[in-house]
Amino acid sequence: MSDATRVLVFSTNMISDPGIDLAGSRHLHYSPGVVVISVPCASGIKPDWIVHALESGFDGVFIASDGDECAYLPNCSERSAGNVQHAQEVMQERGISPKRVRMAAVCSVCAEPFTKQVTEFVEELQEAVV
Amino acid sequence: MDYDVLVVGAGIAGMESAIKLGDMGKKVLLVEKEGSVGGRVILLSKVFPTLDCASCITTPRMAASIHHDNITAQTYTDVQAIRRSPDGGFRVTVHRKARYVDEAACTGCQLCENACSVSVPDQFNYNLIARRAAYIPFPQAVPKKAVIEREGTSPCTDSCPAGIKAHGYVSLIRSGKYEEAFQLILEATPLVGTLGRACYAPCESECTRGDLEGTLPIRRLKRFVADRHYAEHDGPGIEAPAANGMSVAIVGSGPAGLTAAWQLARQGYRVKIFEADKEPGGFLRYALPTYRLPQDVVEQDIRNVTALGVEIATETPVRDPDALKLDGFDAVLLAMGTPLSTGMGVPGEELGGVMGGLDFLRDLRHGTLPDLGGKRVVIVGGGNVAMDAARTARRLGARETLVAYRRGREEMPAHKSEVDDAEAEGVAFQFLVAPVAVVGDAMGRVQGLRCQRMELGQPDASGRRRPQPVAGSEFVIPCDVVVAAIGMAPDTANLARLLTLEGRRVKVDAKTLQSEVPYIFAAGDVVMGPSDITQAVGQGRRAAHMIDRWLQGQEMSGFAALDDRLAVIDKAKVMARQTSFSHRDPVTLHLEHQQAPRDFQEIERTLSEEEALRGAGSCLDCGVCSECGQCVAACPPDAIHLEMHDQTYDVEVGAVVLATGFKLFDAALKTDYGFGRFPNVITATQMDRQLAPTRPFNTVLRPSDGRVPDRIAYVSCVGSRDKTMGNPLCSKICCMYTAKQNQLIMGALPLADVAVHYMDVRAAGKRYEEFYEQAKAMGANYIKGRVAKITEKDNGNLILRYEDIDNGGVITEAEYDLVVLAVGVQPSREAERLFPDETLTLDDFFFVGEADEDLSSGKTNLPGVFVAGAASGAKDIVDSILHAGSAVAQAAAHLEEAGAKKVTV
Amino acid sequence: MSRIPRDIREVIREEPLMHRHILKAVAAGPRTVPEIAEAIGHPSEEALFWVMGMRRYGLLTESKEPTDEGFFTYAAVGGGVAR
Amino acid sequence: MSERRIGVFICHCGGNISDYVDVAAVRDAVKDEPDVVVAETTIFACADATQTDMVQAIKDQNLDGLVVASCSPKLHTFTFRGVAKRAGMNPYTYTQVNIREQDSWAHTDDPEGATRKAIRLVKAGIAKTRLSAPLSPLEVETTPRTLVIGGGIAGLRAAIGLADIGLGVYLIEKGPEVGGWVAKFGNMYPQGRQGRKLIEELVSEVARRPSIKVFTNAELQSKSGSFGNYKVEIRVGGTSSLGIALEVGSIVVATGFDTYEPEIGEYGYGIDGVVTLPKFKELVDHAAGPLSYHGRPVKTVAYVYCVGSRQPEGNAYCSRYCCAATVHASIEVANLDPQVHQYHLYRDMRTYGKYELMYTESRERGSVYMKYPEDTPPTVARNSAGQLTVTTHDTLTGGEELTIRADLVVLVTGMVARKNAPLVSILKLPLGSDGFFNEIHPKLRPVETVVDGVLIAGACQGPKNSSESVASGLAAVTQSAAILKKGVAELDPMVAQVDADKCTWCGLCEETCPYAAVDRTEVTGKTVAVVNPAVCKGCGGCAPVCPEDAIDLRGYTDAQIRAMIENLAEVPVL
Repeated sequence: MSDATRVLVFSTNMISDPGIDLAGSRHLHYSPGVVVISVPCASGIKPDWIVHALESGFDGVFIASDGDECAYLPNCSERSAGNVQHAQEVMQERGISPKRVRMAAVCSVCAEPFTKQVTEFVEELQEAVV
Repeated sequence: MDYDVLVVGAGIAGMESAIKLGDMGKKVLLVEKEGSVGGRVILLSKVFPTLDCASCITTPRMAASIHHDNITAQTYTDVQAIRRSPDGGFRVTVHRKARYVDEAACTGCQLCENACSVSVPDQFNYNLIARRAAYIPFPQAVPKKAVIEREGTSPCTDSCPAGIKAHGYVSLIRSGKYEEAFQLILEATPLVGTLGRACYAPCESECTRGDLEGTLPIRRLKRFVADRHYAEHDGPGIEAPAANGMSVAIVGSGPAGLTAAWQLARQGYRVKIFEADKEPGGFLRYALPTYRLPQDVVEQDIRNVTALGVEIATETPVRDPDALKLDGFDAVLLAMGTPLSTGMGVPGEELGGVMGGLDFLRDLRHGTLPDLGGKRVVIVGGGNVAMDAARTARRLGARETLVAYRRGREEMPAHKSEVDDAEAEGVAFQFLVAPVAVVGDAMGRVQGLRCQRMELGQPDASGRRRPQPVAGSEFVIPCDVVVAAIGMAPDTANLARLLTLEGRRVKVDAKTLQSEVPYIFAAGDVVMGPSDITQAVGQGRRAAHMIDRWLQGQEMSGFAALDDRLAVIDKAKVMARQTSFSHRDPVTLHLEHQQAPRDFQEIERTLSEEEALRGAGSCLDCGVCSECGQCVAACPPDAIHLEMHDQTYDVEVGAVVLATGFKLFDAALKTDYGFGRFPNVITATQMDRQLAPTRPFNTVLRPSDGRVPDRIAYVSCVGSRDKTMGNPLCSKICCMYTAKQNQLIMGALPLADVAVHYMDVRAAGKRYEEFYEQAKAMGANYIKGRVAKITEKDNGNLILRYEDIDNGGVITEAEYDLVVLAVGVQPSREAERLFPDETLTLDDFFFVGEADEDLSSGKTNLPGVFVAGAASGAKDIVDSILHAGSAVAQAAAHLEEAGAKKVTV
Repeated sequence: MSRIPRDIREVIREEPLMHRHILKAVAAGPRTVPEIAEAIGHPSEEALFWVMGMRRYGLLTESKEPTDEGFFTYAAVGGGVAR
Repeated sequence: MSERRIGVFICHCGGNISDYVDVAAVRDAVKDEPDVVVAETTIFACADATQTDMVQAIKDQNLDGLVVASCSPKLHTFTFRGVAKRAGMNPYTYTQVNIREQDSWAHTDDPEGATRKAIRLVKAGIAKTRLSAPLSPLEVETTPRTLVIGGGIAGLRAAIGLADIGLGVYLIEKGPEVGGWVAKFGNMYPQGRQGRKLIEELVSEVARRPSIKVFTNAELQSKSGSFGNYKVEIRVGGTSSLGIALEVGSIVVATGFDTYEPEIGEYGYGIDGVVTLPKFKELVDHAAGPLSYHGRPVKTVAYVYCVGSRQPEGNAYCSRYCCAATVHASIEVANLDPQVHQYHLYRDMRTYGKYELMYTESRERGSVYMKYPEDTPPTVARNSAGQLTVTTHDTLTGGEELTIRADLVVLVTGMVARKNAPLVSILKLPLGSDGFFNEIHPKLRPVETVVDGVLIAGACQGPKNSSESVASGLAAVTQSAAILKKGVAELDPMVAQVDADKCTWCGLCEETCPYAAVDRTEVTGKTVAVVNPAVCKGCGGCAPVCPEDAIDLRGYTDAQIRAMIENLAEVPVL
């Protein structure tokens, strides 16, 4: 099944979600195993949610953050990265590979970078399973 | 008051102005001439000095300016006039350009773009790439709704009496959509094969290409698609619709009757055609010789009609149209044409060997024509029937064939090509002669035609000079056969008891084609007198449309033109869109005429595919949209409506903010730099598009060959600080966007070398200097000195000749493979024309003037009128935002003051 | 190049006309813009307009990386058979 | 959780979705989900007729939740919120599920995968909706008055602008008089008017407006409250005097700049005849005829640009105004005495925009411009003969060393941030690395700060000339009016909330919020955090920080996200 590898993407309403939309508008393909939950700001993504997703059956979690373009917090990247790191610590404790979570900035027109990154991530997760 | 404030232009300054006024609780009308808000900022890659993605910072503003409760945003709209009202406000005339797309229904899916058959330069990518005539301005457009770009109806389409979308099928052929082209013609008439041969092609006379090296072969393109269609299909290739329960009788199966039948059958009517002759087709069958129109083509065209269930009863003349009504038909269309030949009205006409032109041609088809072998034939008349008769006589072995015409060659009503072809086939002409009598022998056989010479006098009602007899000039042309192709007339004597006739023509309302008897309509030559096939087709369409309206109980005022076409586009405008036209050999016809033709084989051959594509490829897309209808067919929610019209209306506003932005310097004017001649010299705005995430090439490429550039040079101050270009001002933004692009290029192409030829680096602004230093630290090589000239090498590389001031001002040359011109800012000149009754003061350089720059920037000389952003002079984004803030503060104060006055009065 | 380039509007207008030729040129495999230009017998700066228009509307797609000479190659999308 | 009644509409988008996603299968897969009472497919969800049907369905079925699975929420969130409103349903219990841009269009190559994904997405949307709470925008009444801090040209013009829009103004000026720098200036560019005249004009305009109250010798003492309703205390006339309490809706900070003061020895500073630009302007402004300095006629002037600006060590920034100001001064000098020799030693002439015309005029009037190399700046000295000399390399003539004997050397000094630590601390104003106040976004929001309702205008935000300062003052007026003019501010209800039962007050959330939206409060004797919804921006950044998991972002609650995750994780079998 094309969507056997399941990836949860957290995106942001104002910036990365439009970028992911644009990938679709341009009919760029990625795996339908990739699904998106959008939130206002990447810094609000709880480490627990990441762990919960992986424990619920997702193979990976991809955080499409705003990077430096976040309209809320000047230090958004650092804070979001800190949360991801926290999640990875919990994952480590529970025997989950920290490589199953990834974060990258996706801008509002980053259709191709998103497609490329998420496709690579899916491929790596598949290899890891094999 | 309809709105508190009108904001003209929805670029960054306009959006900022509208949003802030809206936030204050003011009602704002925001008018934008393009199809989306966003102005130029949304088209940028990133912005200095933060390197924020332009789209990320702009799209929320765009959404806010559209969705704000207090803002009415109208895109694809312009302001025509702003006039002061007596109450202190303004009356604004707003012109809403038809978008041809129902904005509420459009889902932004872009299927129309993919279907569109017309390619034009994409202004939102500064002409680096093609877009379609149907387009969504750019991926982040707000509103994300399509626009169909139509500048007018193309002259070819406009001139077609049958309303065939000539430009449409030409553009479809160009796209390889031959069957779609055939179907488009079918929307007008079933007679595709016939018109592809026998139409006199007014479209070609009007073709704008005709003003260059020659018209497109529009008629033969029609034949090309017909021949391809019929090679594969028998019938139209579409299904008959469900019956609507009503029926129409049509009298006559010529072009008008067949077209009307086809149109009505497509609406679900049961249609029966009554034809007096043995076979259907009328003129197509009997009047047009087969060397022009083979009979199998007519039959194929007629099968289109019968395939939809239309019944044709032949040898069934209708004497009493009212009887058809009694038979249950809901309406009757009279389309019997002009089957009667007009006589010469001279003595001897009754002699054997004298016949009417039409009778001559009809007898040929019926096989009842006498043998002409070795005979001398005189054809009297100068129309197309005369030419057909003459050329037919040649084919039947006439020893001599002479056309006698009472005016000169130039006055002949026959189509010029027909006259030329007749002459090429050995037909002789005698001009300025009129028959006086047919001279017979004792057996009652023709011996000759007595004629008198004529001379041309004053123009008559038809505008042609009236022939007058020359006294004493009579002479006899010896001959055996006289064909009088003088004229034709309807056979309507039996209708006189029912309908009013004008001469022998049936009198109907010119628009509705309805007679005094409401259920009787009439169309074609029976109404117009002798015309031509294409006009008859047009009448057939009109009649079908009107019959449908009448039977459906609708107003009869619809259908002013043959369809909802626009006013014809001005050819001068078409020609002005291009700076040059390359020569294209017209696809011409080289007919091999035999001096003494002996058969009725079709003379003209069909176009090869190569010729068809070459011919169609010469189309200039005069009206831009070709009206091919592919977008309409592709649109899932039926959102495209080509019948939309522009709307103009007035609104009352309390104050005006002009945010009409700027224009970019036209780099081609700086001829020493070769923009427009050297493909690898581009403008910085083009480079910005190449660097944007929605970039047209998906990477930075040089335009000459699509190679990733290694050595890139920037030339600063192109069109700025340059009195020779009429602009001594500094454009303020160029140094910074150059530094930004330097950084982005070095990020995108780590191996590329970037040099900047500059005069002064003007990094004046918060964090700008640091940003410039960063560009240098990343490797941008700044070289002080003017660039004198750019020349091009064979491989597309460019040689820059420049002065190197840091090294003593020596004149140096360097080779680059891409040169970017940092073009400057020019006034848009859009604001001043908005005020017909008062004068908006401009500054010395035609930017909108500011009355008090020291204390009230954004205030113009006109009370209540403010200017925001680059309309008043070069500004970067933050300066535009601040300037808009300044204008808005004063606009709001103006409203407050006006409001206070009102209260006290 | 001593040739004067044609008007951009004129070149772009020909894009639909060129689809078949360009798809034929890449039928045997991906090609660079100069290669496509040579195959169809038109200048490469004109071919670039047509290739990019076709890329935009989903008829062609480019290689992930450029060649050593700095050219991307373009291939037909989904077989890309000309009508 | 009480039972909900949810309606689900799945859109074909006329084939844009249904060509790839089997929408009927999606409907069948979700119609029996808990609380779903309506599940329908529709050709165009956004069509007027469909919207009417939805309104009817919401009313007939008494729905309290709506899920529309169609295109991107960016396109139609407002549309379907409107549908909910028209049907009398809370608009925040509607959820848009994106099965076009993020499903059918991204997976045109895999219709089955796209269909399975659509089912997951719609189920997640339903799960989110089941846990949705009706929300309503928070309305805050605002105070129609503004405090302007600083009585320079920006502050004065802002005060007038505010009054003219109908807002009350308190203007406080630290010094004994308003007017700032510009009050000291003579002729100024761009319009050639005198600075002191401009200030006189503004002062008289201020006096004509009863809604402006000016306090001189006044400083801000404290600030509390939040945007729209600040309580401030000012102290007038020295530390011993009593404070005055004022209520304002916004604060415009227009505290201006200081000029750069060179070190002794920097470009000869300290030598008699070496002056800064402000000093030189004063000299020119007060000259009635040919220029003289300390009684000696000035026949040659040398200007050294970028003193204290664009320095790798020191002020890295460009002071923006000085090139044009100096060029303008040189024209003034030429007006006083056309015979004066003027040499301008510069790095880049930054007479941007229309100021280029002054640069051209200055050259036409005889000024000589010489570009010095960045790495070898000019040196200024007094030679043994007592003559003032400037030695430079002129790159325009091949980098030759030149020595100019000058009567006066003008060090073109730029602007520096004015130090004002108490104000920064009271207003929590963020400073940039250059010491100027930082705006929230340097391109789009140049007068706003991270503190809502606290605005920065004029040169306190960064170097500006007089007319630019005025424009930014007026932009701050606009920004104030945008938040105060309506009298009420409607705020997005999607803000953070604290569960007082769980909260143990550790203070981490307060620390982490850059907007100071978290306060401490007492609830039944327990200290807990509370979010001020008028200040909260709704980023949710505080939620992950809370060790007790006591913070939720409305519309994105922990329960909602977890439920979505669970529904998305399950891949249905078609």
